[in-house]
Amino acid sequence: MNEWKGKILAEEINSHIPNSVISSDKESVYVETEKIYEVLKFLKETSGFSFDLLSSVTAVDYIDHFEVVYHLKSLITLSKATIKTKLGFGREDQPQIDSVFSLWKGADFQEREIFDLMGIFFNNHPNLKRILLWDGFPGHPLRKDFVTNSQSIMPIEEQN
Amino acid sequence: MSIKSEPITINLGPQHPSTHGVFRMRVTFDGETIIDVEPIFGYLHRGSEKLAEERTYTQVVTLTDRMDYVSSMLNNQGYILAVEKLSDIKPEPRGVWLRMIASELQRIASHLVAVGFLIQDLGAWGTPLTYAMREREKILQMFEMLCGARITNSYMRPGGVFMDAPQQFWENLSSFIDEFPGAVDELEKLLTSNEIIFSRTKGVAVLTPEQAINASITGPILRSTGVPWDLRKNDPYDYYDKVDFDIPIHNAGDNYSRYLLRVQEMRESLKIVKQCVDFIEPGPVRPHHDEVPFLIRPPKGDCYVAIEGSKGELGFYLVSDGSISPYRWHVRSSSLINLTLLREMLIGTLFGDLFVTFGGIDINMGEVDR
Amino acid sequence: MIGFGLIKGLSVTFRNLFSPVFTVQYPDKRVGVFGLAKSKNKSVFELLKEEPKQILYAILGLAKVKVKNDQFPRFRGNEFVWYDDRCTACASCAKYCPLGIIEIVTHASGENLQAGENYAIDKFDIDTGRCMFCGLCVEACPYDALHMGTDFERGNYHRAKLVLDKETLISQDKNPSSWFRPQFEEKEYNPWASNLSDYKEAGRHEKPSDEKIKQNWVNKRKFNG
Amino acid sequence: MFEFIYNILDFSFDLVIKDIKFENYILTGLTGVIIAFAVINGVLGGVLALIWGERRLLGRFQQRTGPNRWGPQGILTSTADAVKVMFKEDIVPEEADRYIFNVAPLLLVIPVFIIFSVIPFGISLYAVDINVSALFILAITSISGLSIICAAWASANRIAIFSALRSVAMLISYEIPVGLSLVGILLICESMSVMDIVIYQKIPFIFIQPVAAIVFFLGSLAEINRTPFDLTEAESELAAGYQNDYSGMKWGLFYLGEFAAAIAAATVFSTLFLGGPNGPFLPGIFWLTVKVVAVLFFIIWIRASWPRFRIDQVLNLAWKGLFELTLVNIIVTSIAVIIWTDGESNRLIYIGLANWVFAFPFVILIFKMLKTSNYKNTNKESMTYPIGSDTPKFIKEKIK
Repeated sequence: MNEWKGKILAEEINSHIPNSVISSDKESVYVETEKIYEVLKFLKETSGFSFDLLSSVTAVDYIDHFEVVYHLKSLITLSKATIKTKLGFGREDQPQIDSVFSLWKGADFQEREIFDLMGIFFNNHPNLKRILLWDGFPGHPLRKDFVTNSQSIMPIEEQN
Repeated sequence: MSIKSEPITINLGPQHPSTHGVFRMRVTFDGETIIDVEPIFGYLHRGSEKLAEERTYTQVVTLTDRMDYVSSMLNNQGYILAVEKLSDIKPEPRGVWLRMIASELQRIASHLVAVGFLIQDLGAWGTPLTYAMREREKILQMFEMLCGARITNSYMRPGGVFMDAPQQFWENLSSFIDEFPGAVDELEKLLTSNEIIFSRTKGVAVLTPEQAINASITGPILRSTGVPWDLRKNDPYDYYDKVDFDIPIHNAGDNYSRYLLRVQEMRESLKIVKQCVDFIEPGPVRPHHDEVPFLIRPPKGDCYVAIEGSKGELGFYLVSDGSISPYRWHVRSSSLINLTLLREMLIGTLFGDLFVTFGGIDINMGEVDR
Repeated sequence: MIGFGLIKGLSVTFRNLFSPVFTVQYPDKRVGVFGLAKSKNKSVFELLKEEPKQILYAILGLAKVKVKNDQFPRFRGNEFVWYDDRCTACASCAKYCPLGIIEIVTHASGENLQAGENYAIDKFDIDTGRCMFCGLCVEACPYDALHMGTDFERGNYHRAKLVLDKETLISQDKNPSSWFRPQFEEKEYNPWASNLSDYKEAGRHEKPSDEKIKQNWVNKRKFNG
Repeated sequence: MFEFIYNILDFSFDLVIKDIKFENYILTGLTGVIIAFAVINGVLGGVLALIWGERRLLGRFQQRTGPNRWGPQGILTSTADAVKVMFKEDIVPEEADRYIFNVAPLLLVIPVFIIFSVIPFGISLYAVDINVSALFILAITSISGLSIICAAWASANRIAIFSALRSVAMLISYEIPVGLSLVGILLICESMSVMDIVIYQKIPFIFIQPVAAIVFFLGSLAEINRTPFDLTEAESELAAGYQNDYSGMKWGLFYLGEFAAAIAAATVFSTLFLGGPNGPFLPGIFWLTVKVVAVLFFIIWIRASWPRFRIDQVLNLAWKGLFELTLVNIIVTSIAVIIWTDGESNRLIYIGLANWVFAFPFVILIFKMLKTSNYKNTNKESMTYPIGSDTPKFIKEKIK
């Protein structure tokens, strides 16, 4: 299986969708958050890329910003690539990004999981609600500022 | 004449005999026909990903055991591969062979559970399940010889496995290799040509390859739709490029082909185990403590490693900040993602097909909720 | 054709009706007259002479024989084996425990001042009620002082009783498991056959002689240059 | 049987007191009580033995030991269970209809015991001999469906309602083939009395009426909710179906009723098709027991080996398979009965031959027709997904 080098992929993306790539490193490409849907749509539907399998979507909290990571695989071209995007600088309350649900149905549960545990809001997701935790859970546990000891994990109505 | 009728909504689970754990579905029926399904997760959520952020890289191995508790060895393998890639550790060959033997045996055990419980969900009163469990028991005993535990193995360490296999293990393994094909034949004789199973699973919950790939479905379910996609072949890790095996595929994409595929994969796994036993050579099973210390401090960076688990692509995303514990540990759980199309698969089928389809998908709540 | 598969299935179950059972009865198993005699290494007639009541029980199917299923030597069991003579109170085990259930309290003992002062152990508690038997503490122990046990019958009605304290650890039977202890496997040691109460046998290394300690001491301080 | 006990009682009464008023009424009542007591306790003992036997046998089929702790070979296990069930807390759900909720278990148990009143345990060993007893058995068994729907509706549980609806659908469907399958026998014997049928069976009717035997056996499996037709309980789908909200002895009664029904079905089958108490040398009750145990073994064997049908397949089997088979059976048998009239020697053999030759092939034919599922089979022959058909762009450019 071939792995796309970050630099080559960044050039390819930038030549088709101008001003979409911020930077690239060895394996991954950093993309503008606003253009993530456009870039992923391009990567899915253009031959030569044809990333038809969304392997994994996940998010990381880097304290000053969040990072959403897309691991793409292609069964047609037998290759894989990593696309990243940084968002939520300055810890704004609800970081937002476009959902890729309409491209890959496999993003459904994974985006819900990120919303649940990391608190990143996915626009245009048809059923964006908590998946692993219950409605009304205080905070998003995978954020680094979620303090496990002091924060009660009981539902609010049961606390009193 | 028309009779006034209205749909009935039933809450199945989290306590239900055949939801394979604490899984809940809100199902709406029109008579016996399913018109809507809403899966609800989270009853076994233990926050493994958060827990890992406070544990060292070696301690996280114990958390992986508890994710998908019927295929712990595979979870160990995937996680260890991610750590090795992140911190650039070169594993010892004997350790890798042992890892492959253990994980292929675990795949057999996991598929035995899947087949057994699929037939149990069909209503067979425990007989195929006990026959499957009888064989699984032999594998679990071998695991106990290897690492002292049957389910929560914690067998693998960065750079190989924690200890070499004892002599007793090799003796048991060779007798298992001889006996297991007969046991699978017996199971197949009981089940494969059974007309009741045939009529209940054939053509139920059909998926097309496009649908499955679009929904990120991997593993036996994807292969049952006719796509020979197996990460052991397509993206080889460990020494899977050195062994010779086939990827069984089926074209129907229904529950029956999922059952048949699992049975065939068990045979293929046994083939791999046989070759591993031939290839393995004496030597150390893990690098010396000076090379790979107990406390690993991988360089800053991230990596994503995916292996072919028993239920599909099992991915581990690790982010390191140079300290002794992972900055972020994400598990791409195939059990959760394979449930994406549950609603589409079930709508239009009957109540009896609900749990059969569910058993055909073969999820494990420990991995769904993590 | 319909029906043949079903009949094939019936034939498989019918064949298994006469094959031996694979379940293991525990903690005791019911035996018949011959089984009882065999378990006591006597012939049926001897047994009839000595214990006719037992024979009657066996005929009624009430006779039982204790079964103790041996695990494999690496089995990670419930009671930990700890040799206080080997322990240096380094607390590696406590640090490596993923759950933090090992509690160690030490004080400076004032002994062996020349080689660096030893620590005396005030408290060594393992809360097995929360233990998940991963064995990492055993793997971490640099002096082979802590071993996994091989017992699994410690059911209890009180969580507090599941805590293994220092006195229990010292006084209880020592049947260490060979999990991460390759020296036991080399010796072909069987935890169910023998007891390892001597701390010298449990270790990977011989305790160095005074001469060797001295030599090490000198070597370490040798001037290089 | 009745006269025998009546006479003994009469004799012993006369020894103590003479000339009491309404002596024959009292004696009739007492005799009835004694017979009912004997039969019901016999069946109860049989149920306990069946529960134990079923668990042991299932264990052996699955290479397990089965229950073996209480008593020799665990024979007291079901007794211990019965005692435990009696002492369990009796819970009635808040929204349940209390009255019907309590009556439903009784409705299931009583009809099953009534069936045994018309079964001949020996050539002249029976409680009552009604001249329409075959019809009586068919009528009485239908009451169990009423009990199940009462239990489900009263417990106000949606899963239980599912179970009840399935049960009623199955009962309605299987009443007809089961009833019609007996027509062939009634035509041959020209009597509806079970006693007459037993006496007529020089050769067991399973050899003379093979199609009827198959239909009756499958139908009775469906009516007593056993595998492969155990859709009413369907543990993996409906948990326990209509018994979901029952606990304690009320649940125990359901359990008892089900197993007693299994014994009843086996008894009726062996009476009508296996010759009942007919047999050489030994008394009739022995032969009947042997036959009942054999049928029960077969039922348990099926339970250990086969999975369950889906509801549409069960109903299809009844309406599209068994119903037609019974019609074929009736036609063939009635023609045969007209040709070989009563009094002819070897009449049974000729009728049996006619059945085997003309009716039995239809079993294979109709089962073959049923094989097609109503689902669309989307079996694609060739692989459609173009895996590895393209190369990544960066490699393409490199090749250029």
